[in-house]
Amino acid sequence: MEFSHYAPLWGEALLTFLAVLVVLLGSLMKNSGKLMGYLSTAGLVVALGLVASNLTIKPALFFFDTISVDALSQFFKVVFLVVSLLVVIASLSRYTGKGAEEYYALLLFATVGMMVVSSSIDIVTLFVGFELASLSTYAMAAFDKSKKNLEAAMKYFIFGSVASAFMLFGLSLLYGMTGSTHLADIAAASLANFGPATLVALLFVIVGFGFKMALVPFHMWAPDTYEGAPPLVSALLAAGSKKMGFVAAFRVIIIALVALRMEWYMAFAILATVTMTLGNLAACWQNNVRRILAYSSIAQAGYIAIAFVVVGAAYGAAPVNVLNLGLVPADQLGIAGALLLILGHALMKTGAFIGTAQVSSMVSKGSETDPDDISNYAGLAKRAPITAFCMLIFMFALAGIPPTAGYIGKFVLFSSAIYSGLVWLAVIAILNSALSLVYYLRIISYMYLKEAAGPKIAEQKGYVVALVLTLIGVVWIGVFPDAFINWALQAAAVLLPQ
Amino acid sequence: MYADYAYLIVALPVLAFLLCLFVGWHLPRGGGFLTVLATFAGLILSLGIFSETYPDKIIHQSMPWFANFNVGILIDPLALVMLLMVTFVVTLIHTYANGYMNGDPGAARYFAEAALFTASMLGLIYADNLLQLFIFWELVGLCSYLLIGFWYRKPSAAAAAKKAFLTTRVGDVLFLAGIILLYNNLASLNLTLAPGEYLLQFPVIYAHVAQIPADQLTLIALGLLGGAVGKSGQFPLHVWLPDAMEGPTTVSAMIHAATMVTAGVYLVARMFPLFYAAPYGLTAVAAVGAFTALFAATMGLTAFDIKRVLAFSTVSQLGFMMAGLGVGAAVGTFAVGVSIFHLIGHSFFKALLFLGAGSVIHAVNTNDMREMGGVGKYMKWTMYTMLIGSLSLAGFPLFTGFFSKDEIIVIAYEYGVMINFLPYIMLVLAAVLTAIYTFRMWFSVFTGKERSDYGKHESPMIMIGPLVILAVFAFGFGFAAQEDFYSYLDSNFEHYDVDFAQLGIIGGHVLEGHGAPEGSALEEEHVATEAAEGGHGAAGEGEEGGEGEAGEPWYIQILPIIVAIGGILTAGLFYFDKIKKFDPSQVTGDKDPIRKLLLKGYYQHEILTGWFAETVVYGTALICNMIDIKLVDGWLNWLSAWVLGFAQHIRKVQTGVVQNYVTALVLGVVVLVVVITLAMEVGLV
Amino acid sequence: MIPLELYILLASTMFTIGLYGLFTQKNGVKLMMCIELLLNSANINLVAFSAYQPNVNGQVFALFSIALAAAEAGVGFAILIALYRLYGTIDLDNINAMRW
Amino acid sequence: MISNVISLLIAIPLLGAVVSFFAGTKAKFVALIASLIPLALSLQMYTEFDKTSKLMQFVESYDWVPSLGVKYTVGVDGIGFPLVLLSTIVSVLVIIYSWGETKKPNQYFALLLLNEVGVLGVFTSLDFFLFYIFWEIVLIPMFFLIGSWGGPRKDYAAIKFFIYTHVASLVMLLAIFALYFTYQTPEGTRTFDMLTLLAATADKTIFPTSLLNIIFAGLLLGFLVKMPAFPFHTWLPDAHVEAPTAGSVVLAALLLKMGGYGLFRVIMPMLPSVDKAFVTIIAIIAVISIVYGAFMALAQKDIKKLVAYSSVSHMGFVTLGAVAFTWMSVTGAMFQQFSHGIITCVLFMSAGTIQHVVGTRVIADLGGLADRMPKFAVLMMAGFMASLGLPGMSGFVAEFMVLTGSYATLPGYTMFVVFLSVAITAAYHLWAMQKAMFGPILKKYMNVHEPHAYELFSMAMIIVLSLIFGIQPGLITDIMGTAATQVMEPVITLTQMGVI
Repeated sequence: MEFSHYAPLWGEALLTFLAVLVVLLGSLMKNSGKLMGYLSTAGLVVALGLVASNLTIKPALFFFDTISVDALSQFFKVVFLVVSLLVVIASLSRYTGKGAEEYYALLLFATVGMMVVSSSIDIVTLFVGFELASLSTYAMAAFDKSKKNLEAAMKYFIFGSVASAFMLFGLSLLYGMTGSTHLADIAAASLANFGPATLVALLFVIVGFGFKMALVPFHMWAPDTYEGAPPLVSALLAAGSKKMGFVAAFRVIIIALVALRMEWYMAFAILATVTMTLGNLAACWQNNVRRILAYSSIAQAGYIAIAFVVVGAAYGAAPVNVLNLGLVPADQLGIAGALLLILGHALMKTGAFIGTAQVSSMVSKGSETDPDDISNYAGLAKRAPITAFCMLIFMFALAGIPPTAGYIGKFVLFSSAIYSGLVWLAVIAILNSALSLVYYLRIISYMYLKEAAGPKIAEQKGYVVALVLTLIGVVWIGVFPDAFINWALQAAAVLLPQ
Repeated sequence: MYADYAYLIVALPVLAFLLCLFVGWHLPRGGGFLTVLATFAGLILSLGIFSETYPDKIIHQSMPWFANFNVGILIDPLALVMLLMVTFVVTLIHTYANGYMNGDPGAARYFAEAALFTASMLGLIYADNLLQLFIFWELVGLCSYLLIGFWYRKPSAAAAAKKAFLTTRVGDVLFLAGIILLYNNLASLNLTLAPGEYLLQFPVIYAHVAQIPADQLTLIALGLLGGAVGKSGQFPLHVWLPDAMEGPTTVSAMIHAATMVTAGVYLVARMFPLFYAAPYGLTAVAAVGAFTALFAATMGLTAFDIKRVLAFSTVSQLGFMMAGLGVGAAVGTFAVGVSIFHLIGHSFFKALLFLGAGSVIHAVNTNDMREMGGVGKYMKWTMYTMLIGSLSLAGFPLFTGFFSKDEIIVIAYEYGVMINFLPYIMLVLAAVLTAIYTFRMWFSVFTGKERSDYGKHESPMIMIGPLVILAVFAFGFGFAAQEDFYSYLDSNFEHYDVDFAQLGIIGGHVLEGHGAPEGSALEEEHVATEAAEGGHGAAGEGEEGGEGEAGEPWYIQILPIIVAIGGILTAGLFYFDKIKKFDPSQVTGDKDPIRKLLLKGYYQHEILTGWFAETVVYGTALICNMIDIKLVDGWLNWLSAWVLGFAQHIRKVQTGVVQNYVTALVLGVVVLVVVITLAMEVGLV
Repeated sequence: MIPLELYILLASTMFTIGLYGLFTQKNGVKLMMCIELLLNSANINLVAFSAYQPNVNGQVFALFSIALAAAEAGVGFAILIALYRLYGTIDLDNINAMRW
Repeated sequence: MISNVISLLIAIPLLGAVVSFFAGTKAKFVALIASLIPLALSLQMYTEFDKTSKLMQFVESYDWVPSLGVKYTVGVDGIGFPLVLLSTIVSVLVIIYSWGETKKPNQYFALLLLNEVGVLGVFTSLDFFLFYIFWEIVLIPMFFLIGSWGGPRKDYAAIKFFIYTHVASLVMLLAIFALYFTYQTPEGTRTFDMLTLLAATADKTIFPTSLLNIIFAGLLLGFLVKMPAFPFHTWLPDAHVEAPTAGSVVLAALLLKMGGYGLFRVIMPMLPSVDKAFVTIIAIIAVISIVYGAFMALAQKDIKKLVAYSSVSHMGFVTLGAVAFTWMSVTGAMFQQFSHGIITCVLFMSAGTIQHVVGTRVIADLGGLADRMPKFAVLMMAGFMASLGLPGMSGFVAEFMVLTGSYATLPGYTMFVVFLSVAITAAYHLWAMQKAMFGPILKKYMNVHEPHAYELFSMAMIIVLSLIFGIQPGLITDIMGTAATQVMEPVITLTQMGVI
C-alpha cells in the first residue's frame, strides 16, 4: 500500500501531527503562543484545502472498512475545519500568552476527533473519535480557570461522560444483538431480527448523540456550558461538536438502525417538537447573551432534528420530482435541508459567539458585572460598529430572514417536511421561528436602539477578520444557494439506499 | 361665437382665484378688482350667449374625462337664466365687497375664495352631467366653509363653518347615494350610447328616465332631494344657515342668500323630469318646501340679529321655491318656470337686503336690532333701497316678490284643488309671517330713536351703487320679465326627448286630462290677467284671508295682496312708533314659552348638535375605541403575556445542579420508552 | 458455561447502581466513581458479547473504551482539583451559580 | 429605451443606501440624488409604457436558483407600475421633507433608501421567492426607523410591528409553499413564477377548491395584515404614533400599498376559483375597516393616531373595490391605492410638523395655529380636504369610482359605507382641523413660526400632485383600467408572452 493511497486522509494526519508538534514546540520555546496560533491556522487552511480538493469523491474505505471518506464526511469535515479555522483566527487575538499552545493543540485534537467521527462507519472508531473530541473540549471548557469556566466544564464533563456511557452501553448492546461493529452489517443483521434490546440500544444511542446535539431533555448542560466556557470554546462547542453529534446520529441511526425506523420516527417527532419549542421559550427571558445563543442553538437543533422525522416518514419512498433537481426522494431532501441548516448554523453561531467574545473582551476586566450581560450590548452599534453589524446579520439569519443561509436551510428543510406530508411539523417549526424573533430582536434593539453603555472601543483584529469572513459566508450561501444545495444533496445521498 | 368661449365663464374666475391667492397681497384691496372683472366678463359672455340662443337654442359641449365620465357644458334656458342672475348679482356683490372688505388684512384671501366660489357656482350651473354638478356642488360647499370661517380666529365663526360643512355633508351623502343608484340603474339598462354620450349626462338621463323602475326612481329622487335639502337649508337640515351668518355680510348676501343656497332648488329643477316620474318624488318636495317655508318664517319673527332674520327669511323663501317645484305634480313643467322666477327675484331683493344690512352693520358695528333704531336718519340711501327690498320680499303689489311668490301660492292652490290643500295653507300663513317679520326688521332698524350711540354716517358710494342697482331690479324685474320668462323656461325641456305624459303615468299623476304641457300653457295667460287686476285689488278686509281657499279663483288672486298689506300693517302696529309707542329693546326672549321656543329655534341645535352629533355619534366612536383597545388589541397582548409567562416557568427546569440534569436525562429516556411502547401497542406506528 | 443473560443482568445492575449514585451523591469524586461504573458495565457487556460471537471486535472495543475511560478520569479529576482550588469544596450541589 | 430599467430602478437606491451610510453628514445629498434618478427612470418608463397592453412590460428574467426553480424575474403591468411611480415620487418627497434630520443622518437616509428598494422590489418582482424576500426586507429598515428615531414607546412599537407583520408573512409563505409544491410545470419542474402559478390555480384538477381555499386564506391573511384591515390593524396605530414622520409617511404611503398590491396581483386571479363565501367575508372585512376606521379616527386624541386610523378607513376602500370585482370598482380601488399613497403623505407630514414645531400632537392642547403659520395651515387644510374626499382632488375620484362600481355587485355593503363613513370622515377631519388650526391663538403658542421651507415644499408638491390626478385622473386611470380588465380575465403567463 503506497502512501498516496491514503491521500483522502492526509487532512487528519496533518492535523494530528501538527497538534503534537504544537505541544512539543510550545513547551520548548518560551511564550510562543502567537506562533503556535499562526502555525495551527496554516495547518487548518492546508487541511481545508486537502479536504476541499476532493469534495464529492466516491466512498473510499480505509483501515479494514472502519473509515469511509465520502461526500457526507467531506461535507462535515469542511464544516468542522471552517469552524475551527474561524475560532483559531479569532483566538489569535485572545490566546497568545503562556499555555496558549495547549489551547491550540486541544483545538486541533478536537477537530481531528470530529473529522474521524464524520467519516467512521464502524462503531469503534466512531466512539473513539467521539471521545477524542469530547475530552479535548472538556479541557478547553475549563481553559481560563475562572469560576464560571470550571462550573461549566464540570457540568459539561459529568453530563457528557454519563451520556457517552449511555452511548457505549447502547453500542455494546447493538454489538451483542448483531455480532458486528460495522454499521452496514449491523443494519443487515438488525433487519433480520431485532428484539426489545434493540429498542433499548436505540434509545441509549439517541441519548449519547442527543447530548451532543443538545436535544431536550439531553440539553441541560448546554446553556450552562455555553455561558460559562470561554466564548471561543462555546463557539467551537455550539458550531462544531454539536454538528459532530448530528453526523454520528445520521450514520448510526439512519444507516445502522433503519430497522427501527418507526421507533426513531416517533422518538424524533417528539424530541424535535419539544426541543424547538422549549429552546425558543426559554430563550425569551434570558439576560445573558451567550445563554440566549445557547437556547437558540438548542432550538436550531430542534429544527435540524426534523430531518430524522422526514426520513422516518419518507424512507425509501419512490423518488419523485421535488424542486428542480431531477428525481429526488423527500428523505434525501430532508437530510440535505438539515445539512444546509447545519452549515448555515455552524457559521452563524461561530460568528455570534465570536461577537460575544469581542464584547466580553471590551468589558472592563475588574467589573463585577457579568461580561455577557445584555446590558453590555447597549449601543454596540456605536461602540463597535463592525461587530454590531455582523451580529445584526447573524441574528436575522438565525431568525430565518431572507436572503441568508438560515433562510435557505429552513426553506429546504421545511419544504421537505411539507412534501413528506408533515405539514403540522412545518407549521410548528415556522411558528417557532416567529417566536424566536422575540429574543433576536431584543438583542438587536439593545445593539442598535439603546444608548451606548460606554465609549467606542478598538475592535480586535482577529475577531473582526473572523466575523467578516463568517458574514460573507452567511450572505453568500443565502444569495447563491444553488451550488450548496446540490452539494448537500450529494452528501445526503450517501446515507440512503441507492 | 360667444358660445365657443363659454368655458371662460368658469376659467376667468379661476384665474382670478389663482392671482389673488398668490399675488393678491401686493395688489390694492387684495386684488378685488380682478374678481369683479372676471365675474363681469362672465356676465358679458352670458349676455352674448343669451343673445345668440334666445329664444329656442341650447348649447351643449362635451369632452371625455376619465373612465366613462365626461366634462361638458350645457346651456339651456334653465341654466342660462341662472348664469345671468349669478354673474349679475355676484358682480354687484364683489363690487360692494371692494368697499366692505377694504382694509381687512385678509382681503386677498377673501377675494381669492370669493373668486373660487364664483367659478364653482357657475360651473355647477352649466354642468352637463350629474357628476360634474356634484363636484362643483361640493366645491361651493368648500367655499362656503372657507368664507363662513373667514374670521377663523373667532371660535364661533370656526364652529359655524364646521357646522355648515357637516350639515350639508349629510345631505351630500344622500345626493351621492342618489347618483350611485342612478348610475347603476342606467348602466343596467345596457344602453348603446352614441359617441359623445355618457350615462350621467342630463340629456341621456332625461331620455331614459322612463325605463328605470319606478321604485328605484323614488329612491333616486329622495336621494337627490336630500342633497337639495342640505344645500338649500330646508328642514331639517336648515340649522347651519342661520349660524352661517358668522361670515362677512357680503358672503351672506352672495352665498347664503342669492346663489349657493339656491343650488338645491336648481338641482330639483334640473332633474324635474326624474322627480316628475318618481312616485311621491314631487310630493316629498312639496311637503318639505311648504313646511320649511312656514317653520322658518315663525323663527324669523323673534330673532334679534338682523342677519339671522334675513337668514330665516331666506330659508323660508327657499321653502317657497321648493314647494313651487313640488306642486309641479299638478301643473307640470310650468312649476319650474314659476319657482325659478321666484329664485331669480328672490336673489335680487335678498341680496339687496343683505347688502343693505351689511351697510347698516358697517356703520353701526352691531348685528343686534335692539341697539339700532332711527338709523334711517343718517343712512337715507340704505333705508330707501332696503324699503324697496322689504316690500318686494313681503310681496307688496307690483314689486318683484309679488309676482313670483304669489304665483307659487296660486299654483299651490291648483295643487290643492287636485291633490291636497296643505301646502297651500302653509304657504299662505308663511306669506303673512313674511310680511310681518320683514317690516318688524325694517321699522325697528330705520325708524324710532337711537337705542345706542353708533357710527352715524352713510356707507361709501362703492357700496351704495350696487344697492341702487339691485333695488331697481328688486322693483322692476318681476313686472318686466314675468311672461317672457315663463314661456322661455317652459320651453326648457322641449329641447330634450322627454315625454311628460308618459312620465306622469309612471309618477301616477295624470289627473283629469290635466297633462303637463297644456297645463302650463293654460296657466300662462290667466296669470297675466290676474297679475294685472291684482294690482288694484281692494285693500283692507284682512279677515277674507281665512276663507280664501273656498272661494273662486279671483279671491285666490286677491288674497296674497291682502296678506302682504295686512302683514305690513300688523308689523307697523307693533314696531312703527308713529302708530304705536313700543320699544323692542324691552322685548326679552324668555318671557313666554312660545317666544322662547322660537328664539331657541325649536331647540334644533340642542337636538341635532348636542344630542345626535355629540352624544350618539361621538359615543359610538368612544365605544369603538374601547373595543379596539380591550378586544382587538387586547387578545394579542394577552397571548404574548401568556406565552412569555409560560416561558418564565419553563426555564425554571434548569436548576443548575448537575445531578438533576442527569435525572432529567434518565427521565427523558423513560418517557420515550413508555411513549414508544405504548404507540406500538396501539399500533400508532 | 454461564448463560449470557447473567452477564447482561450484572451489567444492567452495575449500570443502575451507577445511575442511582449519580442521582443521590453530592461529592464530585463519588460521581466520578459512578461514571466509571457506567462505563465498565458497558465494557462487561462488550467482553461477554464478544465471547459469544465469532469475532473479537467486542474485546477490542472494550480495550479502547477502557483506555478512553482512563483518559476521561484524568480530565475529570483535573477539573475537580481545579474546582477544589477555587471553591474549596467539591460538593457539586453548591456549584450552581449558572441556572435558569 | 434603457435596458434592464427595473433592475436599475432597484439597484440605484441600494447603492445610494450604501454610499449615504458612509457619507456622514453629506448623506442627504447622496440620498436625494439616489432617489431622483429612480424618479427620472420611472417617469421615462411612464412615457414608454404601453397603456393599452395587458401584458407585462419591461420584463427581465434570469435564472437564479435553478435547483429551486427560482428566477430573478421582474416586470410591471398596470397593477404594478402606478405603484412604482408612487414609490419613486414619495421617496423623493420624504427625503426632501426630512432634509433637516440631524440625528444619525447617514443611517436615517440609508434606511429610507433601503425602504425604497424593498417596496420597488415588491411591486416589480414576478417570482414568489423574490417577492417574499423583498417583502421581508422591507420590515428591516422600517424596524430601525421606528426603533431608533421613534417616540417614547418605540421599542414596543418596533417589535410589535416586526413580529406582527412577520408572523403574517410566514403564514403567507406557507401558502406560497403550498402553491409551489402542488403545481408542476409540463416539463415536470417546480417553479416560483407568480403568473404561472396563479394561472394554474384556475385549474380544478391541480388545485381542488378545498386545497385552494386554504392557500387563499393564507395569502389573504398575509395581505390583509399589511393593508391593514380590521381586525388585523392594531399594529398600525402603535407603529405610526412612535415612528418618526418620514417613517410614518413611508409606512402609510408605501408599505400599506404592498398589501393592496397583493390583493390585485395574487388574490383577485384566485377569487373566481375559491369558495364564494370568501367574497362575503372580504366584503364584510372591508366595510368594517372603512366604517370602524372612521369612527376610531373620530375617537382619537392624538392627531397622528387619527391619521393612522383614517388610513385604515381609506385602505378599506381598496379591499371593497377589489372584492366587488367590477371593472369600475377595481380601477377605482387601484386608483385609491395611488391616491391614498399621495394624500396620506401630507397628513402625516402635517402631524409631524405640528409635533416638532408646537411640541405636542394632542389635539385638545392645540389651537389657533393658523394665526402663526398660515402657509402651513393652508397646506394642511388642503391635505385634510383631499383626504375627506373633496372633489377636484384625487381621493374623491377614487372613492367615487369604488362606490359606484361596487354598488353593482355589493349594493348593501356599498350603501352601508356611503351612509356611515362619508359624513363621519368629514367630521373627524374638520374637527381636528378646527381644533388645531382655528380659533384664537393660545398664549403658549405665541412664538411658534412657519416650518422650514423644505417641509412646506414637499407638502405643497403633494397637494399639487393630488390636484393634478384629481383633475386629470386619466393620466393614471387609463393604465389601471387596462389592468382592471386584465385582472378579471385569466392570467397571461410570461410563457404565453414568450418571455420565457
